[in-house]
Amino acid sequence: MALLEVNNLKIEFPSRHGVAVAVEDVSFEVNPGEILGLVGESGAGKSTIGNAIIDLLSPPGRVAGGDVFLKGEKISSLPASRIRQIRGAEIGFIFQDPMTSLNPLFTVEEQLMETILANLDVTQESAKQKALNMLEQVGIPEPEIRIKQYPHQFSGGMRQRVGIAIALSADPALIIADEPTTALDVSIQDQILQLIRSLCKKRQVGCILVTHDMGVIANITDRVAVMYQGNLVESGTTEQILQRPEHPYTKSLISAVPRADVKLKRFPLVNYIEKASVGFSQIDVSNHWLGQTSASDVSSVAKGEDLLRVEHVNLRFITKNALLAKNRRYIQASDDVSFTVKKGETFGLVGESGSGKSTIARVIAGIYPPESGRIFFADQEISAMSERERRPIRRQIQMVFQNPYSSMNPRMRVQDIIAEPIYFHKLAGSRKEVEMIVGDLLDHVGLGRRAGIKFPHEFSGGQRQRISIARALATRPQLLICDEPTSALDVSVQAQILNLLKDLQDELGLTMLFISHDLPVIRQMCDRVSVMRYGKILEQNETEALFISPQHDYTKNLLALIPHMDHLSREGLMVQQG
Amino acid sequence: KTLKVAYDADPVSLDLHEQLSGGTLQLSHMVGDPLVRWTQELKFEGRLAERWERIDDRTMRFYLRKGVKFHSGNEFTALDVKWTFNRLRTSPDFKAIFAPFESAKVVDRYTIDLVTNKPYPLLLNVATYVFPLDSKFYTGFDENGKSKDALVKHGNSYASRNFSGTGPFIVTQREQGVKVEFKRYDDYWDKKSPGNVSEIILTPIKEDATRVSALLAGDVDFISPVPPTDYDRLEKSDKVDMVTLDGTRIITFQLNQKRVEAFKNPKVRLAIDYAINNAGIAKKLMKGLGTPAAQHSPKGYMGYSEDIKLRYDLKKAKQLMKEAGYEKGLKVTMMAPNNRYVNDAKIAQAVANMLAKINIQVDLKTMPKAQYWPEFDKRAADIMMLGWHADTEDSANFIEFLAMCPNSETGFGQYNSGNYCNPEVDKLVLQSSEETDLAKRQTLLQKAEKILYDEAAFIPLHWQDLAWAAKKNVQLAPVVNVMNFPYVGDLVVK
Amino acid sequence: MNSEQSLWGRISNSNVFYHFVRDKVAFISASILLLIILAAIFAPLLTSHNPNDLATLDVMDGEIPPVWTEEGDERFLLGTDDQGRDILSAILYGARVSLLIGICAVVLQCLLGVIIGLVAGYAGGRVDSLLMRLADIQLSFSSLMLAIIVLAFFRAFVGGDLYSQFAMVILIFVIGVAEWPQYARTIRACVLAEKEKEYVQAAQVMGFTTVRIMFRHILPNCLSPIFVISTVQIANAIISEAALSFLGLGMPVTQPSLGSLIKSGFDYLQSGQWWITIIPGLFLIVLVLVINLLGDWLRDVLNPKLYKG
Amino acid sequence: MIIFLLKRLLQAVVVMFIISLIGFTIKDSLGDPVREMVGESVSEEEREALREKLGLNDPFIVQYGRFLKGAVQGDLGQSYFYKKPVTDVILSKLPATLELVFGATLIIIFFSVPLGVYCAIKPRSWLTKFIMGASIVGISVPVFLTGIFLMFIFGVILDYLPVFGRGELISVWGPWETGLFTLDGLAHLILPSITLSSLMLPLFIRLIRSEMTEVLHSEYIKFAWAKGLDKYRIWFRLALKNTMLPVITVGGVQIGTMVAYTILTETVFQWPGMGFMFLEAINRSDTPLIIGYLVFVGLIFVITNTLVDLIYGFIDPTIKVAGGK
Ligand SMILES: Nc1ncnc2c1ncn2[C@@H]1O[C@H](COP(=O)(O)OP(=O)(O)OP(=O)(O)O)[C@@H](O)[C@H]1O
Ligand SMILES: Nc1ncnc2c1ncn2[C@@H]1O[C@H](COP(=O)(O)OP(=O)(O)OP(=O)(O)O)[C@@H](O)[C@H]1O
Ligand SMILES: [Mg+2]
Ligand SMILES: [Mg+2]
Repeated sequence: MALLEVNNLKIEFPSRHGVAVAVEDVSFEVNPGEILGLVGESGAGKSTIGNAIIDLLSPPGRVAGGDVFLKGEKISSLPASRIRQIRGAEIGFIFQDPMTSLNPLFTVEEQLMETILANLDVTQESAKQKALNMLEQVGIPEPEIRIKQYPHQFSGGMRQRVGIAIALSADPALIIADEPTTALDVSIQDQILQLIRSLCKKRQVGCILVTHDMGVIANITDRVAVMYQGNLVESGTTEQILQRPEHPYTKSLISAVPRADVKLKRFPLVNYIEKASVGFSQIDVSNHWLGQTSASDVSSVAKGEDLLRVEHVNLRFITKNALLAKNRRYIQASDDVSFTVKKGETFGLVGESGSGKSTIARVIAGIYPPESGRIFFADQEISAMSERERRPIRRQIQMVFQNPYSSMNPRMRVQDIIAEPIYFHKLAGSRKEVEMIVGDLLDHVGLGRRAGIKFPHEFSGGQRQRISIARALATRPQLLICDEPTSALDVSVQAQILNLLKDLQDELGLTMLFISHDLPVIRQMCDRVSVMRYGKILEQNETEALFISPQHDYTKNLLALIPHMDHLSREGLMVQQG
Repeated sequence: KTLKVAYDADPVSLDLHEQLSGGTLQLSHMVGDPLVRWTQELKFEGRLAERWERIDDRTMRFYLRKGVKFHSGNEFTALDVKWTFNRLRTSPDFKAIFAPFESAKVVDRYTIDLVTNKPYPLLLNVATYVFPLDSKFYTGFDENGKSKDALVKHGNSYASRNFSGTGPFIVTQREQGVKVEFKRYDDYWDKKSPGNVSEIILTPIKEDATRVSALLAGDVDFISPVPPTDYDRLEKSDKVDMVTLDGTRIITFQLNQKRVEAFKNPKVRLAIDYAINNAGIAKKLMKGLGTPAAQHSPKGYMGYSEDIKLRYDLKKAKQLMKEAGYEKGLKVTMMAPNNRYVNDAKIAQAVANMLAKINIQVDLKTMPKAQYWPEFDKRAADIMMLGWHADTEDSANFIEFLAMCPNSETGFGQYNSGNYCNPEVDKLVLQSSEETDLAKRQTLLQKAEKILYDEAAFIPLHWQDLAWAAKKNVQLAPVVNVMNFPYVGDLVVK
Repeated sequence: MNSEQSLWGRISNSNVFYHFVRDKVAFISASILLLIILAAIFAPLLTSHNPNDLATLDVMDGEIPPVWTEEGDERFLLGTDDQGRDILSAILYGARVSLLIGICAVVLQCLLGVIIGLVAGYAGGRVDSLLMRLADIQLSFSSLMLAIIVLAFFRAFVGGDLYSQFAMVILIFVIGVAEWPQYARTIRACVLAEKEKEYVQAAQVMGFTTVRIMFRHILPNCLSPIFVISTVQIANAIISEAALSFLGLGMPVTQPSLGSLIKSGFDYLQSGQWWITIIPGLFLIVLVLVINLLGDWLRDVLNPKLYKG
Repeated sequence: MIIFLLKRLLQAVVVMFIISLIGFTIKDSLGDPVREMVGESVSEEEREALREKLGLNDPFIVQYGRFLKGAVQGDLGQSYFYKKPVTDVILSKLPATLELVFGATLIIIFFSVPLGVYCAIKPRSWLTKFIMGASIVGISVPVFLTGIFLMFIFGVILDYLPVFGRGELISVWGPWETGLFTLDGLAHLILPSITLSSLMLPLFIRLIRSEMTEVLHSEYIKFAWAKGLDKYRIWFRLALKNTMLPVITVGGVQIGTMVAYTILTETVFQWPGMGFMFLEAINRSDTPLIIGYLVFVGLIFVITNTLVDLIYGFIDPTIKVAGGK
């Protein structure tokens, strides 16, 4: 008997503008001990299916048809009390967005413990032990100290791991993991995936793993289901799907996987677009609004010269406050970090989760003031400026946040979110022009103009990430800080977006600071790369040089762990070599 | 028996000489005895003075009761009366009442003479204010080294906290503004008094509705005052009895002739008097708890005359306005307190409405008394409300304060915000205060009242009636009086 | 999405309007509110006499019960108060004053409170301490004391005679100023929590001005407590106005507001003349009820997550 | 934390200083205290003499200087009416008010939390509609009216409960007398507490409901459901904690307000607390008491707000309490 059986599931989101069908006629099953990989286009309805299984669709959403069976019991339309028993204990769920799924007011320990105590019959003491154990297993360093902290004190990847720890802590029979490793570096990703895998094999746990990472699919899943625009277009064993894809979408998807082995000029594009509802168009930057410069731009820096200089930046976070200075405990999130970014280049930052990448990005963006050290932008020391002096420069340094959802005002429509900086910095002449630009940007990130009237919570994880990118581009920045800009995107959309960035860079000399865990992407995108660990920069080099001959042991280790995709078929696929 | 009493306020001090107010007098009659006191018929009744006789036209001799003991155990003698009398004359509040007196002369242990400067007809009236205090008790120094007899208005003096008098009750506990507890004095001299209340708990309850509820809920036995709005309800209730007496406090409006030219014209004043339906106000707003008035003096007072009739005639009022040349009307301001007299603000409003009918537009402002008095002193509005009760229970007092020509030296007309001034009235009143022949005095005062009436010197509304309510078993009627100090000592509770 | 839409087009296309037309409760509440407002505005046309025209009042008509009771009088549909004022007319005329004062005062409170709260919460540090201590001082001087202060100043600088002309403005000012700390503290707390969130940081990175971040980004996320407090405050303001009139600071006593009408009836409540308080009281309750219902509804509509579709 | 408290203390002193200054500037508009001390027939000269004696005719600076000198030693002057030091009077009235506020707060907490939460989790049930409707009635009925009504029903008609005063008290410590430990005292507390809470309770119910509604739609609550937690735990522990943040702030101000001026309730029930005292003081123009009281209330507000800030910082870890960075 299958552990989970989904039959003809149909899910709708009704709204005043009509009913949006998010999932249509989807059926699949998961057997005990099996890992089912769910891949597909961003916004295809993967997360929605997961939510529907545990009956937690967010409000207007409703299951319009189909059934779900768990161990033979029909769990769709169960009474609330019974489904509550199933959640946690039977089905462990890892949400896609780690930032917002942890309660900000409770410590990690409380959130772990309550899950264990609610679902398992154990004592307080052993629950505590188990909680610690779980944190350790997901690779959080110093779990005894960390467990007492609050979510906001964790880095993106660490929060994601806490989410995983919580979902696994109650020994569920089925795990639904919605992109569980997007914010994790390869070594930790590997550790987590092994953990899940061993759970599946040892305890016959079933698992649905939603991911965009073909490497992950290739390495740990048993079977794969491919989704496209709300439909399940293809499913089969991993090997079958990866090597002999049948559906054109699957084929193009696989062809777009970025390569870790050679650097290409542009990302290969997927040209399978079934309904062509949302058209990606390559932009002609010279005529495009994005290509125009406004008067206030810093144009003094010539291509190839230093645009950004980070000198000896230090930043500590207090982890334990105390009256006396000597009793306080800190985390050195940024330890004497120095680097420069030249105009027109892409500078990569890689490193362990929690190593301080986001922190340094935030320091540059002016969210955290550095404790010591200086930052120069176009030879102006921005770290020493007052807020007022700094404001005109801010527009030119934009950031794509690691957590797109929490970085968007939940009460604003997407079109307003994107239009606001344009209005504010007076980058367009008329209201009409602004609306045109916004629509255009939405098109470029593959959402379509109609998305503008929706609110952030109505989007899928990947869609939000694209909104975030569109917003960052709307100010026509000189320097774009991308903190995991494509972690939630499927490879095809990812390719589109990254190509867009590349175009902008080629034509306009856009400079980028690119943070990512995805080493193939780094290899494709960056000119130079720094490797970070424990707040320090370990190594810094030209990308190719670094990939070919890494110096530091940590770097070597990292590169070795890139999932292998040798068995990935590339033949007969439409690959555009730029 | 324990009697729980709820008044609207509690006495401000245990020092009977500190403030001349209803609260103090109510307390005085509980803890002390005057030389003489008023009966319900406004006659005099001897208390600590067994009898009295007039020695000459300036001297009255009082024969004091023997064997009376103060609460402290000290014996009561003429020396105490003299001491008390002298202390009263230093009290800022009482000194004015005692101004006509020259001295108190002790004749012997139980006899004392009170001597006035000039012949003074109201000597006995004033004697009702003499509640002899225990002079020995107040001699010496208190723990703070202050003299025990110090009379301090605002300080924590010995006398304001400790008391020794001859009255039926002893204060056992007192928390300012919260409650006062009394116990009957075992050695009280008046063995004939039928009073059988052994303990009193007096609680001030400011809020009318609460006071009434407390009585109806049985939490207290006896309340005063009774708000007119609840009059009907209490009257009908089978749990409580109401006692009402025609009051002596007159409510008036004064028309300021200095501020408004038109008010100098007696016709305008008359018109206003004609326009106001006092009887209506007394009936509707006061629920009958007011006696419509056309003069200062209530019935029973010397200046009261039957011939002075109420005036109300709208047509005539309009006619008078026309004659005076004001048929187009007037715009005036009016001020009234809203927590001083019974229904004060409502009355003022009703009056304003009535004046509108003769085209006098009134801009009315009401305010709490704390704000009102300074405004009154400034004469801040064209028409001001004033209520008055004669401390001496005598007609002349009304006129001296309210209707004589204002004179800052003599102090006459201190409350005459209308600035009405008629030397003839002044003369009559001054004459009356030295006239010991009561019949002659009556003519003088009645004449003065008549002039005021004819000239509409002020606008009288009504005398505020007094009302008490108590549980059925409390026999209230015999002990209350128009001065509003029930003789609780004589109260019988069944 | 035509940018050249007319104003009406934009309104009728907006979410608020869309939900409004479909929400029965909101629609009915709004209709009642509109009705009340219209009735207040057109009171002279709807009533037989003007209760503010003193010449039409007669004490002898006082305390007549509503027509449906035994002693009722046809002239006075809802009875009369102690002065002989027709309750119905008095309610309509009084509602004018009360609505104006209630709404304006709350708007003022809200404005002051929101600005101060936003600044305090967002700026933090000294500014925060200063503003919050200012709030403490203001709280200590309740509307009662504030009214006395303002009145004293008014008398000193303008003269007491003009008071009745400015009574309305002064009242709005007093009630409006006295209660801003309520809002300020609530907003401040909300801002403290919100400003740590990433969307605010994102707005900072965009280079927006502080003012814009405060009003455009943080404020909309703090709306829900503001709505709750506001609806309560309107009722409060209407009652406060009546309380102040006791101090001689309200509207002229000869022009009763809804609040003072209710208050004047307190004395009569126990003694059987219930209508003087109860009828205007019911009117007030209905008024506050519909304002509250509208407030609740608006709050839900402004929260995109609660859209029912 | 200690630095934070010290700072607040300092601020409190400044606040009190400013309040006293304002109080002094306006005290002449509060009426004439001498008027209240003497009978009505007392002459103008006598009053003037008394005013002189009380130092009321001195220039502002002299009077204020005198006040400050005393204030530094903790002496805020003498109440004209109580004839006792202002501080003593206020302290003796404080217990009554605190008990009343305590009673009302208990009622508010015990009812607003479950009712508010209920309304948030069952937005469509008829009970919710009833509660919300009733709360509006509660908001718009003036306290005074509620008081009279309760008094009428429970005191007069049913005769269950006493309608005024504090009843039997027992002395606990120093000036602290309490009615909390006697049956009679408790009975006296019931009606005033209900009356006092009648305005705040609806406010809290509504506030809790509206905040909770927002919280319930957040991702972390969704995640909490996914974790398989008990529903009561989610509602009453997780969501409620997030809900409480704004509620605590409003609550802090409201409770401060209650301590400061429970005027109406205390007046109706003749409750000998500070609000009643204050109103009487205003009626009597007892200016030293009024100023002393205002200064004291300023202190109360600083204290409650400090507490609120502390609790807030305690609950919300992302907020750093100012001063302890
Ligand atoms: N609350 C909502 N209201 C309206 N539409 C929604 C809502 N939530 C999701 N959708 C829509 O449903 C579709 C499926 O979303 P879902 O989150 O399942 O995508 P996904 O496959 O998980 O994508 P991603 O890989 O980007 O996370 C999307 O088009 C999204 O816009
Ligand atoms: N507000 C904060 N308070 C305390 N500690 C923090 C805070 N923000 C980050 N940290 C800590 O600083 C360290 C670096 O965090 P950062 O977010 O920069 O990591 P990262 O490199 O971006 O990791 P990831 O790839 O997982 O996002 C982590 O140990 C994190 O716990
Ligand atoms: Mg998703
Ligand atoms: Mg990060």
